[in-house]
Amino acid sequence: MVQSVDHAALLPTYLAAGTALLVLLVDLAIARRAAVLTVAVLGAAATGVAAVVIGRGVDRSTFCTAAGCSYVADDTGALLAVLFAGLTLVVLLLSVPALRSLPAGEYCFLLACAMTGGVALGFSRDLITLIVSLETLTLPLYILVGLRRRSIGSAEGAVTFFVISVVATAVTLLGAAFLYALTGSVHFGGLRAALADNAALRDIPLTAAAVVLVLVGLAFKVAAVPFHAWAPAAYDGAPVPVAAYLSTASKLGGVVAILYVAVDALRPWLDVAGPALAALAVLTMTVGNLVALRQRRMVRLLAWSSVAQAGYILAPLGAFALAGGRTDEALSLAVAATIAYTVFYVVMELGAFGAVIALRPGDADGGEIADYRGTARTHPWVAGAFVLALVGLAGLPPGLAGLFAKVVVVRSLLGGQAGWLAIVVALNAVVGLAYYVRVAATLFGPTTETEKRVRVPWAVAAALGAATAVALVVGFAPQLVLDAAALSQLGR
Amino acid sequence: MHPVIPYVTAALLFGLGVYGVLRRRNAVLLLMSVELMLNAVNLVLVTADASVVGAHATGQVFALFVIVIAAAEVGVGLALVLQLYRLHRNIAVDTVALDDGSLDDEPVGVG
Amino acid sequence: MSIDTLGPLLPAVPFVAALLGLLLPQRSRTVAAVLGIGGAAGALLIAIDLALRVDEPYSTSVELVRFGNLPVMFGVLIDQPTLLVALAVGVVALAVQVYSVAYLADDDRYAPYAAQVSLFTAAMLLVVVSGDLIVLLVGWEVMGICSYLLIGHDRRLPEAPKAAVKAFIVTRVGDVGFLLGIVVLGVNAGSFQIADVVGSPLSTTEGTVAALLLLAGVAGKSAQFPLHTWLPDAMAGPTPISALIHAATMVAAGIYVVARLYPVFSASPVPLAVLGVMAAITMLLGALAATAQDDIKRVLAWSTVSQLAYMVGALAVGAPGVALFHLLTHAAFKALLFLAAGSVIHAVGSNLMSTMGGLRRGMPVTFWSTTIGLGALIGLPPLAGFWSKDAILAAASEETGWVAVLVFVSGVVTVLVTAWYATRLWLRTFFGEPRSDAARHPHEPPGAMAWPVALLAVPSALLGFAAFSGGFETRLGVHDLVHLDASILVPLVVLTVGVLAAWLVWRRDTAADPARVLGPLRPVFANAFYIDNVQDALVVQPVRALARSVRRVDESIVDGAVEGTGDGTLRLGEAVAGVHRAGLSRAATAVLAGALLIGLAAVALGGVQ
Amino acid sequence: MILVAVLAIPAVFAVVVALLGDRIGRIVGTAAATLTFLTSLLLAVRDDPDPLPVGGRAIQPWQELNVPWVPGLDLRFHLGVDGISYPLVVLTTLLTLLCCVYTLWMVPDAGRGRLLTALLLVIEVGIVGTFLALDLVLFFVFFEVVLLPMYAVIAVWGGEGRRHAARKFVLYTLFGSVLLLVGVFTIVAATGTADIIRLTATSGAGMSRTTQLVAFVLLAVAFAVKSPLWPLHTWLPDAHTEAPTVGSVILAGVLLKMGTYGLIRVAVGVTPDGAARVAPVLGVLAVAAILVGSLVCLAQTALKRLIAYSSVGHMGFVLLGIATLSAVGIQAALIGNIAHGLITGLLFFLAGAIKDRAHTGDLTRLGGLRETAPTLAGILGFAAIASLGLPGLAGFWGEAFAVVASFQRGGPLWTVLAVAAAIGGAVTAAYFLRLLRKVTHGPAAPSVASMPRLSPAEFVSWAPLIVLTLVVGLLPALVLGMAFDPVWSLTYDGSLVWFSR
Amino acid sequence: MTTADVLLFGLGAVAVGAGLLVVTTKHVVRAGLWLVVTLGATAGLYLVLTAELVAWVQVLLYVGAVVVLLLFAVMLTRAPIGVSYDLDRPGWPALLVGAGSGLGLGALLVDAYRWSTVDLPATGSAERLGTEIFRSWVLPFEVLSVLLLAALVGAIIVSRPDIGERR
Repeated sequence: MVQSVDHAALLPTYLAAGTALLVLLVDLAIARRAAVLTVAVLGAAATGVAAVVIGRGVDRSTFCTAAGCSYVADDTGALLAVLFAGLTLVVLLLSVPALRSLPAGEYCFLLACAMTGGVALGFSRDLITLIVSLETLTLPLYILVGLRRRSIGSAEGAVTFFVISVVATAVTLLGAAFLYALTGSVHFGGLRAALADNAALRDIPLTAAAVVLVLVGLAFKVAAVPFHAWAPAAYDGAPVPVAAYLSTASKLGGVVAILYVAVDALRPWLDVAGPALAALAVLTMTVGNLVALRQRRMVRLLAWSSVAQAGYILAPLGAFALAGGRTDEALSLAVAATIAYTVFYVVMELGAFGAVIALRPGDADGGEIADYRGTARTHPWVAGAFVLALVGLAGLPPGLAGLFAKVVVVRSLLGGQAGWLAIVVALNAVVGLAYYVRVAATLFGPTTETEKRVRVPWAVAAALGAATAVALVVGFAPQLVLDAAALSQLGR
Repeated sequence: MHPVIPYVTAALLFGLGVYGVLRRRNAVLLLMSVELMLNAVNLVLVTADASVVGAHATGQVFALFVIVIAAAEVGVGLALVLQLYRLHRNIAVDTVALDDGSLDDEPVGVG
Repeated sequence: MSIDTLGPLLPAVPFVAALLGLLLPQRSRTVAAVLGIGGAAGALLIAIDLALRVDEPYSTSVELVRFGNLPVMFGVLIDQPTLLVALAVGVVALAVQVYSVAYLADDDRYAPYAAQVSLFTAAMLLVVVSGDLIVLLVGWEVMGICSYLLIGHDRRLPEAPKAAVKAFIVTRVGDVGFLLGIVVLGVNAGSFQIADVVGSPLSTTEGTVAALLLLAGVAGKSAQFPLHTWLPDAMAGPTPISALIHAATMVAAGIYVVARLYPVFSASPVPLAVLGVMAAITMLLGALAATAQDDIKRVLAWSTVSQLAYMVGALAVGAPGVALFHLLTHAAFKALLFLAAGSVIHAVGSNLMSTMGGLRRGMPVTFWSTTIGLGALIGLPPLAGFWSKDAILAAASEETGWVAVLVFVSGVVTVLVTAWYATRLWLRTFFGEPRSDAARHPHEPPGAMAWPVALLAVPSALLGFAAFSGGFETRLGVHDLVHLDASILVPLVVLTVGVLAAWLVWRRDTAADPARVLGPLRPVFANAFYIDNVQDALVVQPVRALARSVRRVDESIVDGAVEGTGDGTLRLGEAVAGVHRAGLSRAATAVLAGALLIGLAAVALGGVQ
Repeated sequence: MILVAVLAIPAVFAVVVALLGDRIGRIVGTAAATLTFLTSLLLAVRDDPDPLPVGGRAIQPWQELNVPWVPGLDLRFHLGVDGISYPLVVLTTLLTLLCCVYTLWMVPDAGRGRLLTALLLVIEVGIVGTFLALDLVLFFVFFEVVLLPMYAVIAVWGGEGRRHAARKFVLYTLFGSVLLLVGVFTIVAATGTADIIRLTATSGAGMSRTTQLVAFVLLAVAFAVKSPLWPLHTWLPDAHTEAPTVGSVILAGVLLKMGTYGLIRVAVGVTPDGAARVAPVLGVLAVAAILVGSLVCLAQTALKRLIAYSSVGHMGFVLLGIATLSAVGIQAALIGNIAHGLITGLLFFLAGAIKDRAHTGDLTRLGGLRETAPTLAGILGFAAIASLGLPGLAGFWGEAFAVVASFQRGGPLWTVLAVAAAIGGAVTAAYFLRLLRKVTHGPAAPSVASMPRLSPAEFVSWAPLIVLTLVVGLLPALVLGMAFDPVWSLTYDGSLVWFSR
Repeated sequence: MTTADVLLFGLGAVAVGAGLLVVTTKHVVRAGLWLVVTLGATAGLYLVLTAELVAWVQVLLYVGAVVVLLLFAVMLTRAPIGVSYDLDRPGWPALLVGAGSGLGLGALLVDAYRWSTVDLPATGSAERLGTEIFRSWVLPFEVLSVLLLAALVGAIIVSRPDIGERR
């Protein structure tokens, strides 16, 4: 029996994978940086456009069995595909200076592979596809992190990232295997049904262990404490655009995976996962912020800040899982808050990394924070964008996007009657501001030497401008993001 | 057939893998331990196929995919380990620093 | 102009003069003098006009502001005593303004000085006419600040700033009570209008509390024990200011307010008893302190303290009208004495009596004026002071109860002491051999200074006869001000004894200070029983120490907690960062151990459910 | 329309000024501030000149604007002005204007005057927005706007220890505002609306007593940090000491008022029941602030620090007034706010002028100012006297009637508080006179030997404050007349305490 | 106890025993060889559990490719052939966590399955598995091909620092 495949639904994934292959071919045929980059950028753009088109149409499902469908092209998936494609596009532009010393063709190819994984991830509705997609998103990044091949830091970062990732994958896989063993299903729908209907499973502690193992393994992806220690080393070792990708697209992937698994597949067991998620959220934001206070290197600081941000992202879900009345309404609120915060965060993080790239000469690494002293005088616009991104991450005006992001989270926490978690988030925001403001103040500090003004490549400027513009737009019209987040069918 | 036998075998293998990952300094040995863990996962999947009533061969499919993933990761991982060795002349994982970027020159104080 | 508008104009005229004066550049002396004198003269004219036209008490008011259910009205409540006091204020203020033109002839900060005197006058007039306690408080406090400014005016005296601060702070301490008293009355009555306050019934406790609280303010302003300490120090101000403060304004305000709110005080016995005791102590204290002073102005200052206590005594024995009578006569003769003392100081160039002597020949006008003033002070018939003091003693003797006895006895003793120190001042200043070069060639002051002195001698001498006019009695709201019976002999005898004693001591050695007979008591009196030092040790130093320790606590504990939180967070960050300064294997351990722990926890929790 | 203009003009011009050249930027900024000030005066025009009286706790804005912004967050762009907010709005626009004028001539050492002007305009947007917001979430957003520009003003143009002070300021006040955020959404979650008008009218119906209590405590802590209330005040002295003159003026003049205004409009307005239960604690702390503030001043040796601590004491009176929850007290708080804004603004201008000239703010090294700079000394004397609450000047009404309100509240606790507050008033006098004695009296110290004359900038920017201090002191109804009705209705015809019983 | 049980028990014991040696031996190369034994034993388990295809893939891919790769890596990093004492780190946490997870999972599994019995399904064929893959799991299969391609390209690019250098 040959199954009919809905190729239209698969279009974004096809385009993403096609981009990867095309990049490889173009690199073989032309071997020019510009050509490869153009193809990659166009491919990413095409993927995004296709995702928009698919998203606007009716929901399409394919690869369906009796247990459920593996691939559903609904609004959520389309939104995520657009995000992955957009992030890849911006990171490609940001990579222009870095590509002077990196193999451009392979670099773009790997990034396109990661994008393929991300796009597929957004549409996947079973554990196998999800894990395979997630691995496809992650594996190219090991290499990209290690791509500064003369740098020990790069190699160390790559090995750290790789080892922790493999271990975490093993943990996730074990959990998934147990879930399959217990329920006989890997589709989210099947899992949910089995977990909800089969009362016997409730009495087996193994089920709880399986649920936790899956989620814990995925928590590695978002760099939640205690699965976070790879992040600073990997971010700092990697070429800066790759760090940007790690902290945005890769983290988005982790969030999506956790959301899908927790909300869609393991919904009946969220009360078991709840305390774990809440504890992870608290630990993550606190440890991330505290360590970030003491950082000397720019990218490491951003890495730790992104650890802390992961805590805020996890908080609504943890709060929901904890709170008393777990109504569907509260869940969709929590999911929307998570997605909305992630979107706000991704935009601002991209802005911050974009500014770092713009302020550093050529393909240099992130450098020390002190190296940025006085850049407000030499590059007022870039510094302005940087400050906007930083205060956005801190959640204060004029970074309205960040402010609304915090508001979204706190609102969902209080709506879920998790006031204490809201207070923890609030206090963490104070600690967070301490280091964001330190960095911002450094930009305005006096220059120690008369530094030569680095020219900002147009691609980087465009990418940074786009990220900043988006941050401003969603800052003044956060409803756009909230509407998009509310489209999610998760938890309904 | 008592499924508990292969299941417990898998659990023990996974435990051994965990022990190895934590115990071994040598990156290659560490990778071997990871293989033990993944192997345990596969054993669970295959056993599940045999033990779950009315299952398709999904577990085996999953197991095949895991093997492929493991192979791909070992390939990439070894390449990275070799690169580290090339730069470092050493593949002891506990010499790979996690976070050395902390401030230590600035005095503690809110300012 | 209708009397409705004239009432508010009374304080308004000098106020406008003050405002304009403050805006003047420092060099414009003439304009400043015109403004100052004009303001005082305007106020005096309005007061005279009103005094002639107003027969019945009347009041006007407009709402200034409303706080919740409590309105604050700006308005005047004018009755006969009001106008008498206003007249006195006007006269003294005018005299002081005129006198100052000459006295401060070589002071480059005359302009602000004149404006401040105008403001002072305006404030006092506001206290006098105000029909609302809050507005009264405005005048009351503005007067305080003006006294502060004027006492601190003299830039050459190192003690001036300190004395100014002391004057304000001590009265301000009393004003805490005054404000609270007003609050008690106002909240009780639902209005701050004097008419409403006086008319609304108070429970005995509340009434007593309110009266005692107000008394604190009165004691501060009218320099009664134990808040009298600022007044002698206030002599650091220019002499005309001393005249102004001690005669018609400031110190009189306290007495006036008690008289105005008399129903509040007389409602229960406690406030009157407190008034009586306060009066007795202050009377003697002031008089005794005056015996040993060498500074001529300090003698007069202590005499003011003592004379004010007479007025308080009158209030204590239920004779507010008599108290106002003494207030008026005292205003006249004390203004005279201060201005005259100013002339003497002007001539000699020093405040100290030990540098004077034999001045009567060179300064006849001053001498005779001073003689009249001192006569009035000691109560020599028929000078003004005689009548008013006599009325007080008579009121005390007519009243029954221990308070009245106390007031009477201390009043009589004080007459003795007063006679003694007044004589001593008279003799030491104008008789005997000159004791300094300046004193050998004294000269009369310029006309602007001499004329006010001479003119003030008139009321000092004659104001007492007003007591014979029925109209005057009605205006003060009393009857039988004059008691020409045998009881007047007691003070007269005592007075004679005092004068003779001083004269006899002086005659033995005209160059020496008669105060020497005080023996070991002399330093005690000179230092006014060391009350200043006691206050310093009991209040000032503890407050300073408290302030220092509060500052320390605030900086090290309250702020320390804040800084500590910051530092602690950073240290915690450092510690947590330290945990991460390790090898890759620790990360792996963290992942797997974390997974294990969370798994165990979930299994345990899952088991519970 | 005018409501939007008051916010839009400074916001737009802040950006424009930042892009212009230095000198022209400052001029344009000052022009914008003038325009804003004039526009803000127009807020007094009422949309509905003769509204029907509405019973109960109604807020009746003179002008109102209500459009949705972010429905997903219950956030509406809801602005309105009434008798409680109008004086504060005008005070803000006035002080901003004066600071801009001052900056026109006097740029702090760090230079870049146009940026300073631009930041002042941004701060103005935040503060005015806070005073105008009638939506809880919008209020929070505006509340936050001020934070970073103020941080920048201190950190860039401040004195020696500016970075530490700026960090302390921003972190401490952020601590307050995040609690505000939690408090706001506690309310929104319980009631389903963020509309201050509706919440006030229903006295926060929908919240349980516990929720009201929790919400009020969160809001109160947030506002207490901003106000600041002892013992949450310690950011203030540092910030003031280090901030540039205009920064101190804005900080003391209007920024602190966001806290007290918030307490009145939001905390007391929306959670009256919680307020009634916490009020005694608030009252005790307010009086502690008065006493501690004034005692610390008595032992203080740095000029700007002393004025800063005096703010703690003065705001203590304001908070005491609010804590009484009565019409008398809240009116006292309102006029206390305005008076403190005028007087302390002036004091900081003066402190700045003295420090610029004498190059020291150490009281032990100053002295004899009236010998070398009589005008400056005279104005300093005026400001100090006004600040110590002399009747007849603006500062008196708030302080005296806070005492009245506390006494009126009755009971042993409030009576004791009234007495203690009055004593604090006496200590206030003591330290201000001590200040004057050290700075203006006595022989001229070497540091004040050569004092340049006052510049036109100084005259122009100080004169309005001096005049207003006097005018408000003589005619308090100017401020309170328009506030009477709103306060009366807010306190449920006189006192919320009666209401909650 | 059926034959299958005996086989499962025996092979499982071999796998675990060899696994223990993998993580404890002092010889790097021997660890690799013991890994072969474990993997082989597991393949045997798969066979018993009627998963021939998986078993053969395991033998081919794992034993054949992965282990060889690992041994190459051992040699390329110049690991000593004999006993080396610096292979391990002090390991209380390792022992605790390893034993905890192994025994803990074991306990959970024992608790879950007790001594339940199931009939082994009919011997599966590669054909059935193929059908399954190409009917239901085409998508992950294809994504996996992208993954493999990425791994291939990545491994090369990392191993050859000269590729893509600025020429």
